[in-house]
Amino acid sequence: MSTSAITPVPFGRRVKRFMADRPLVPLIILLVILVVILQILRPGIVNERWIANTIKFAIPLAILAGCQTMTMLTGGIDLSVGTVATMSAFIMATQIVNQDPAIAFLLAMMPAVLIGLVNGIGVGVFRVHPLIMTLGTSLIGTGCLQVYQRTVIASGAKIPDFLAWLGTGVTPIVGFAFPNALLLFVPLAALIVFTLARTGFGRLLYAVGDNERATRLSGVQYWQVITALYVTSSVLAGITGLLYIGLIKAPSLSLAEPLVLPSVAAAVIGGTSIFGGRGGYTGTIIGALILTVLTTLLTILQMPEGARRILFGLIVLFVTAAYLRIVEER
Amino acid sequence: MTTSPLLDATGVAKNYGAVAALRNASLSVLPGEVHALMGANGAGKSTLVKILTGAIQANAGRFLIRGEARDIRSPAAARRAGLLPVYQEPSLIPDLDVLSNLRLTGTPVEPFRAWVRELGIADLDLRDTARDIPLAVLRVLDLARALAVEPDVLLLDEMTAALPANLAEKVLEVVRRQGDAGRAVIFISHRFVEISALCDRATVLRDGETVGVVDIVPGVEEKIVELMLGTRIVKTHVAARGAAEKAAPAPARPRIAVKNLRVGTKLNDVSFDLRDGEVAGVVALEGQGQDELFAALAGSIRPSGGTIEVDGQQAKFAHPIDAIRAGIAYVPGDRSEALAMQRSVRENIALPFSAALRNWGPINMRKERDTVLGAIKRLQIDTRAQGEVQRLSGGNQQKVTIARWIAADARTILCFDPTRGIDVGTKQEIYKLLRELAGHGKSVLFYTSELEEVQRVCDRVIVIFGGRLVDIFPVEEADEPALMRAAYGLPRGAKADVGILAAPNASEPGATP
Amino acid sequence: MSHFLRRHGWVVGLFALLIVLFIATRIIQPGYDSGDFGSLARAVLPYAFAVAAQTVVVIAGGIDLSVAAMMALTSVTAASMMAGASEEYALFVVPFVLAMGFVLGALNGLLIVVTRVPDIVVTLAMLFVLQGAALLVLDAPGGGAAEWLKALISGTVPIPGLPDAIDAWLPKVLLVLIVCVCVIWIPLRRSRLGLSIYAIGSSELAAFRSGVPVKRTRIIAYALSGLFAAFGGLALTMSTGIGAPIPGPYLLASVAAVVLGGVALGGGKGGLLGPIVAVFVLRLVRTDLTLLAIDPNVTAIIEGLIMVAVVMFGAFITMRGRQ
Amino acid sequence: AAGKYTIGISNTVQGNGWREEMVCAMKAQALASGEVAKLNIAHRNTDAAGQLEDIRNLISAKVNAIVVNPADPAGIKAGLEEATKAGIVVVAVDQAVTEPSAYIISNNQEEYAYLGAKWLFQQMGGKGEVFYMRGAAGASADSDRDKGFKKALAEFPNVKVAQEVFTGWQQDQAKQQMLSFLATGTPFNGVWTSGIDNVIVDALVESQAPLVPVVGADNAGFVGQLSSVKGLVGAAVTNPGSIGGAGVTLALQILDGKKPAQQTVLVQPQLWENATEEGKAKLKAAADPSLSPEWPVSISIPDWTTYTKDQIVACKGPGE
Ligand SMILES: Nc1ncnc2c1ncn2[C@@H]1O[C@H](COP(=O)(O)OP(=O)(O)OP(=O)(O)O)[C@@H](O)[C@H]1O
Ligand SMILES: Nc1ncnc2c1ncn2[C@@H]1O[C@H](COP(=O)(O)OP(=O)(O)OP(=O)(O)O)[C@@H](O)[C@H]1O
Ligand SMILES: [Mg+2]
Ligand SMILES: [Mg+2]
Repeated sequence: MSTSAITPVPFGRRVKRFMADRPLVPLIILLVILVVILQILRPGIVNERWIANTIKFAIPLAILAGCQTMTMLTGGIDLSVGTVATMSAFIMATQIVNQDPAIAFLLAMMPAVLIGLVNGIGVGVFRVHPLIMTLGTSLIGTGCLQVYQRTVIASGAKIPDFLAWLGTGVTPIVGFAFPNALLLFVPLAALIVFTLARTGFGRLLYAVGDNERATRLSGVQYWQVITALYVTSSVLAGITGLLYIGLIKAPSLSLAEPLVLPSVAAAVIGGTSIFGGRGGYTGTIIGALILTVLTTLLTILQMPEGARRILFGLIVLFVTAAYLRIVEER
Repeated sequence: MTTSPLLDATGVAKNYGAVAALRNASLSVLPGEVHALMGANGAGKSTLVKILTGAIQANAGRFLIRGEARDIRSPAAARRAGLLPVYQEPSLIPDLDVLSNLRLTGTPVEPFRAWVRELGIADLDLRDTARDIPLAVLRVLDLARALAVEPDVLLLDEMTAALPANLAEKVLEVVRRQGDAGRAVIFISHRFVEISALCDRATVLRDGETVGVVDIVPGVEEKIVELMLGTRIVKTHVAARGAAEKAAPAPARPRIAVKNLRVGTKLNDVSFDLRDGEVAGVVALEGQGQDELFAALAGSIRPSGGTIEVDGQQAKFAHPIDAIRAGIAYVPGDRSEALAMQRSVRENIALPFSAALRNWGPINMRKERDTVLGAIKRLQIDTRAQGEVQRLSGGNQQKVTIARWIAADARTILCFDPTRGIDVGTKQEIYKLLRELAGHGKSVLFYTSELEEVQRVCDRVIVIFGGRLVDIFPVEEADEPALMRAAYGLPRGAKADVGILAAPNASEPGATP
Repeated sequence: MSHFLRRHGWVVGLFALLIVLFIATRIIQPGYDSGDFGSLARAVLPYAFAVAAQTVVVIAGGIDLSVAAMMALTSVTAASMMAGASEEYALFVVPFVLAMGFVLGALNGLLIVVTRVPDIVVTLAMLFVLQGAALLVLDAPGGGAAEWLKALISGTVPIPGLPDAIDAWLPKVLLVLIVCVCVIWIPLRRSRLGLSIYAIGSSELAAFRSGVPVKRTRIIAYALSGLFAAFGGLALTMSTGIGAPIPGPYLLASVAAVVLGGVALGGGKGGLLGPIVAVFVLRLVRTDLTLLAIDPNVTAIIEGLIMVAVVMFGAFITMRGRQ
Repeated sequence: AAGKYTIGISNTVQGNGWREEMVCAMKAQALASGEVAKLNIAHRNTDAAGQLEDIRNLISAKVNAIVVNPADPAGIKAGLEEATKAGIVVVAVDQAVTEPSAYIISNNQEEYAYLGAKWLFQQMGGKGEVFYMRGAAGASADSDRDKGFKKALAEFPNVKVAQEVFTGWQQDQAKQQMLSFLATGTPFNGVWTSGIDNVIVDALVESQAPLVPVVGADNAGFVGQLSSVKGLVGAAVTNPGSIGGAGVTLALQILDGKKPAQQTVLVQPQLWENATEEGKAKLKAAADPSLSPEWPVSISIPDWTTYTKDQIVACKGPGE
C-alpha cells in the first residue's frame, strides 16, 4: 500500500491533492480572482476604502454564517438568526432612548436567549426538525416584534454612538484604516475556531452530527448539546444584530432578514456539510467574503436585475460544486 | 473437473484513494458448488462481492459469466446476469413494507413466502414495515428475496454472522440444497464449522490478493488459516484462564446485582449477579430478550420492573450517562451504532471524555493523546486510515468501540456480540483482552452468538430463553451440547437433537456434481 | 382496522381537526356558507400545488427551495404569453408551461445528481436563477389570462340529480385540484417508479442495492415537483389573471404543510393527502382569525405557534409510540 | 357614539415604516370618525393571490366596506368584483385597481417620481450623471415611478443615468450598493432614491464623499437630515402613508351615501427642498424627530383625515 509513494504522481494530481489537503487554498484563490476581476472591470476600485467597506459588510454575514456552520455541523440549520438579529437591533435602538445602556443591552439580548432556548428545547427534546423549529420561532419572533413596535412608536429610536462607532467607524493603524468591527470580530472568530477544534463542546457538535446514537451510548446528553448550541447561535445572532444596526443605522422590522439565505450559502461555500459532521469556521469566513465581493461585482455589472440574480445563483452553485470536486480528491 | 466455471473473475483491483482494498483478486466458481470466500478482516471479501454484484465499480479486472465477458455496471445488471447478493448489511428499504420491497425488486411473492417459511420464520406479515423487523429476521428476508428469483450465483456476505443458532442452521440447510440443485453459492463466513459443513472449495484472500484456492477436506482449516494470516501467529491459547486467577477469593458483594428485572414483554423476572474479576457469558437464541437486558443495564431503555444494584446501591438509569457514571459501559454489536464514522480514531476513542457538561471546555490535548495512544496500542488497532473511522475494516472498527472504554477505564463492560464478523486472529485478541480485563478486577458481561466462545472466555454462563432466566452454571459444565440444550430452554441433562451445529463433523462436505 | 389507523392515523387526525375547525367557523360566523367554502377552496389551490411539489421531493429524501420561484416563473410565462392572445392560444400555453415546469424541475434534479452538491444548496441557487428568469420575462406584475381558464375555477359543479344545496358545496376549483393531483399521483403511487421514489428517500444505499436507478429516480422526482409547481403557477395566473415575478410565500407554507401533513422531512414516509388536508387546515385557521378580527400581528404569532406546537405534538406522539 | 360599520382592511406589505403608518392612519381615522364599530385587519406579507384570500375572508366576515392597498392593480379584480356583488363598498388606496366598481384614492406615484427627478435635474444644472436607486424590481409602484422618472429624464437630454440599481426598498442593501458605487470612483452629480434615503445620506457622510443633491421621500429620518446635515442639498417628496386614513374617510362617506364625483381621487405629492429659504421653512415645520425615521412625516392629509398626531402614533383602532 506504500507503493503509491514511489510511482511519480502527475503534476495536475499533485496540485489537486495539495489543495485537497488544504481546502482553504482554493477558496482564497477564488476570492483573489474575484477581486482581480473587479479591479479589471473598474480600475482603481480596489482601494483602502473599498477593502474597509467590504470587510464591514462581510462581518455581520460571517457571524451569522458562523451560526449556520455550528448548527449545520450537528445536521441542523438556524433560520431564526435573521429575526433574532433584527429583534436585538430594534429593541436596542428603541430602548436606548430612555434606558441605561446596560439595561437596554440586556433587554436586547433577552429575546435572543429566549428564542435560542425554545429552538434548543424543540430540536433537542422534542426532536422537531431544525428547519421547521427555527422557521416557526422566527415567525413568532417577527409577530412579537411587530406588537412591540406598536408600543414604541411614540418614543422613537436612536442608534447608540458606541454601536455606530463599532459598526461604521475605522481606526487608522500604520496608515491603513481598520474597521472597528474587527475589534469584535477577530476575538469572536478565534473563539469559534478554538471551540470547534479544541474543546469538548466542539467535539460533541461534530460527533452528534455524525452519529447521534453513538454519542448517546458514550454518555452524551443530546438535549444539553443542542440546547447549548442553539442558545449560542441565537446569542451570536443577537450580537450581530447590534453590530448591524451600528452599520446600517436605520432600525427596521426586517433589518437582518436578507442575510439569512446568504449566511447558509456562505457556510456551504466554505465547505461545511449541510448533513452534519464535516466543516469548519475558517472556510465560512472566506465564504462570507466571497459572497460580499460577488455582490459588489454584480452591482457594478450593468445588467438587468433578473440577469444579475441568475448569475448570482449560478456562481454559488458552480463554486460549491467545484469546491466539492477539489476536496473529494482526498 | 471438466465443467466450465459459472463465474470467473481475474485480476480484480479496487482503490479507495491511497488504500488498495483489492489488488489482484481472482475467483472462479463452478456450477453446483458452494464456494467459500475467506480472509482476515479487511482482506477485501466484501469489496469483491460488491464489485461482482455491481454495487461498486472495479478499477481493473476481467469478468466472465458462463464464459462470456460481462461488464457489471449496476445491481440491476448483475441481477440480469443471474448474480444475486445478500450483503453484510440489510438491504430492504426501511420505510417500505415487505410486500412493496418485493414489488420494487420484481420478486415473485409466492416463492418468497415459501422460502421464508422454509428458513424458519413462520409468522411474517408482509405488510410489516422493514424498519420494525428485527435485524436477524431482516437478514433472512434478504436471503429469501434472493432465493425467490432463483439466481445462478448467490453471494452471501457473512450471512450467518448476526443470526442466532436456530436461524443459522436453517440457512445452512437451504444453502446446501442450492448447491445440490446445480446453482452456485459464494459463501463468506469467519466460522470454520460452517465452512467445513457446507463448502466444497475455498478461495482465500489476503490484503486484497487471492493467495490460494483449496478444496475443503477434513483438516484443511490449518492450511486456510496459514494462507489467511501469512506469517501471523495464531491459536495461542490465550483464553485459558490461569489457575491463580481462578483462586482469587470471591468479593463480599457483587459488582452488579440484577433482581427480577422486567422489560416490557421481552424480558421477565431475570435475576443474576456479576462479580468483579469475572466474565459472565449470556447465551441465548436470537430475540430471547438479551437485547433488552443489555439495553436496560446500559441505561438505553427503562426497565418496567425489578431492580439493578451497583455495588450494593440500587441504581436507576434514565440515560446511558447514568450507567457510565456507575462505571458500566456498553459495546453494541452493530458498530455503526457506536462510531462517528466520519471522525478520526482518536476522536472516537476520546468521545466519552467530553460527554459530561463540566468537560465541555478546552481539551488537554497531550493527556488525551497519551490516553488514546495507550488504548490503541493495547488493542493493536491498525490505524493506517486514521482520518476517518469509516475507512477502517470491520474488525478494527470493532476494536475502536472497545478501546473507547479501555481508555475511559470503565469498571464493567457489557459486550454484545463483539466478535460478530471478525476474523480468527482478531477474535483471539479480543478473547485475550476480555480475560485480561477480568484479571485486572474488571467485570464483563458477554453475549455471543457463537457458543464455542463461551467456553473459551467465560467464567459463568447465564442462559436466557423466552425472556426468562433458564439456568446459570459454571463454564466447566458448559460443553456445546449442554449450552445448546439450555439455549433452547431445555433443562440441563435432557437429551435432544438440536441440528447440525451440535455435531458439525457428522455431516459430509457437499458433493460436487 | 388497527393497521389502517397505525399507518394513516396522522391523516385521520388531520381530517378530524379540519372538521372541528369547520364547526368552529360556523360558530364564529353563523352565516359561513357554501360560497365561503368556495373561496376557501380557491385560496387553497396554489398552496395545494406548491405543497404537492414539495411533498414529492421530500418523500424522495430531498427538499426543493425553488418551489415558489418556479411558480413565479411559470406564472409570468403563462401570463405574458396569454396577454392579448386569443382564447384558443391558451390551449397551447397550458401544456407548454407545464412542460416547462417539468423540464426545469428535471434540471434541478440533474444538477443535484451531476454536481453532487446537496439538494438544499442546488435548489437555493436555482431559487435565485428562476427568480431572475421571472424578472426577465416580466419585470412587473402584468400579463393576462384566458377567460376560460379563469372560469375554470369559479362557480360550482352542477351534478345532475343532486340537489342544488349539495351542488353548491362542490366548487369547480376543488374538482380541478382533485383531478390534476389524482391524474398524476394515483398512477405514480401504484407504479414501480412511485415505489422507487419512496425507496430512495428511505435509504439511498438500500435502494441502489435493490436495483433502483437512484439518479434517474431523483431526477424524475424533481421533474414531478417542477410539474406540480407549474400547476401552481398556472393556478396563480388563473385566480389573479396576471403573473407576478416576485415569488409569493409558498416556499415556507409548503414546507410547513408538508410537515403538518405527516411527511417525514428525512424522506420515505407519508403521502399527498395529508399535506393537502394540512393546507386546508392552515387556510381555514387563517380565515377564522380574520373572522375573529384578531390583530394581524397576533395572527403571525398564532400561525407560528400552531406550526411549532403541532410539530412538537407530532414529535411527542412518535416518541411515546417508540417507547 | 358607538359606530355602526365594520370595515375590512387588506394590506400586503408588513414591517415597512410607510405601510405601518398607513395602517395606523386607518385605525386612527376609524376611531376619530366615531362611525366605525370594528376594524377587521388583514395585514401581512403576501402576494396578489394571498390578498385575494384575505379579501374573500373579509367578505365571509360580512364587513360593510373594504379598504385595500392592492398588491397588484389587476390581480385582485375577481375578489373586488365579488365584494361589490355582496354589497360591500370597496376603496383602493395608494395604488389603482382595474375593477371598475371600486373607488380609488391614491398618491400619484408617477407624479411623485417626476416631481423629485425634475427638481434634482434642475439642481444639477440640467446636466451630469445621476445614480438611480429604484425600489423593488417587479413592484407596480416601482414601475409607475420609473415612468415618472423617465418622463423627467426625457426633458433633460444632458442628464445621464450613471447607474441604475434596485434597492428592494431595503435599507442595508441600499447602503451597501451606495458604498460599492462610491468605491468605484464613478463621477456622479445627484442621487434619486425611491424612498430609501437616510441610509444613503449616511453612506455619503461616512465615506466623506462629496455631498451631491439627494432626492428622497418625506421619511422622518431624511427630513431631519435635510435640516441637520451640513452641506446637504436635497428634497423630500411627500408620499403620505396617511393615505390610508383618507381611504377610510372615503369609504365612510360612500357608506353614508355621499358618493364622490369620480371613481378616482388622486392626492398630489408635494416637494419640500432645502435649497431655498421658503423650502427650509416648510421642512422645519414638517420635521418630526419624535417619529420613527422610517415613518413619513406627513402624518395627516388636510380635508381627509381628522385624527390627532397622538392618535396615529398610538395606533389604536375602535375597540382596542
Ligand atoms: N469506502 C471505503 N473507503 C475506504 N476504504 C475502504 C472502503 N471500503 C473498504 N475499504 C477498505 O478496503 C479494505 C477491504 O475491506 P472489506 O470490507 O472488503 O474487507 P472484508 O474482507 O470484508 O473485512 P471484514 O471481514 O471485516 O468484513 C479494508 O482495508 C477497508 O479499510
Ligand atoms: N481529555 C481527556 N484526555 C484523556 N483522558 C481523559 C480525558 N478526560 C478524562 N480522561 C480520563 O478518563 C478517565 C475518566 O474520565 P472522567 O471524565 O470520568 O474524569 P474527570 O471527571 O474528567 O476527572 P477530573 O474532572 O477530576 O479531571 C480518567 O482516567 C481520566 O484520566
Ligand atoms: Mg466484509
Ligand atoms: Mg469489512
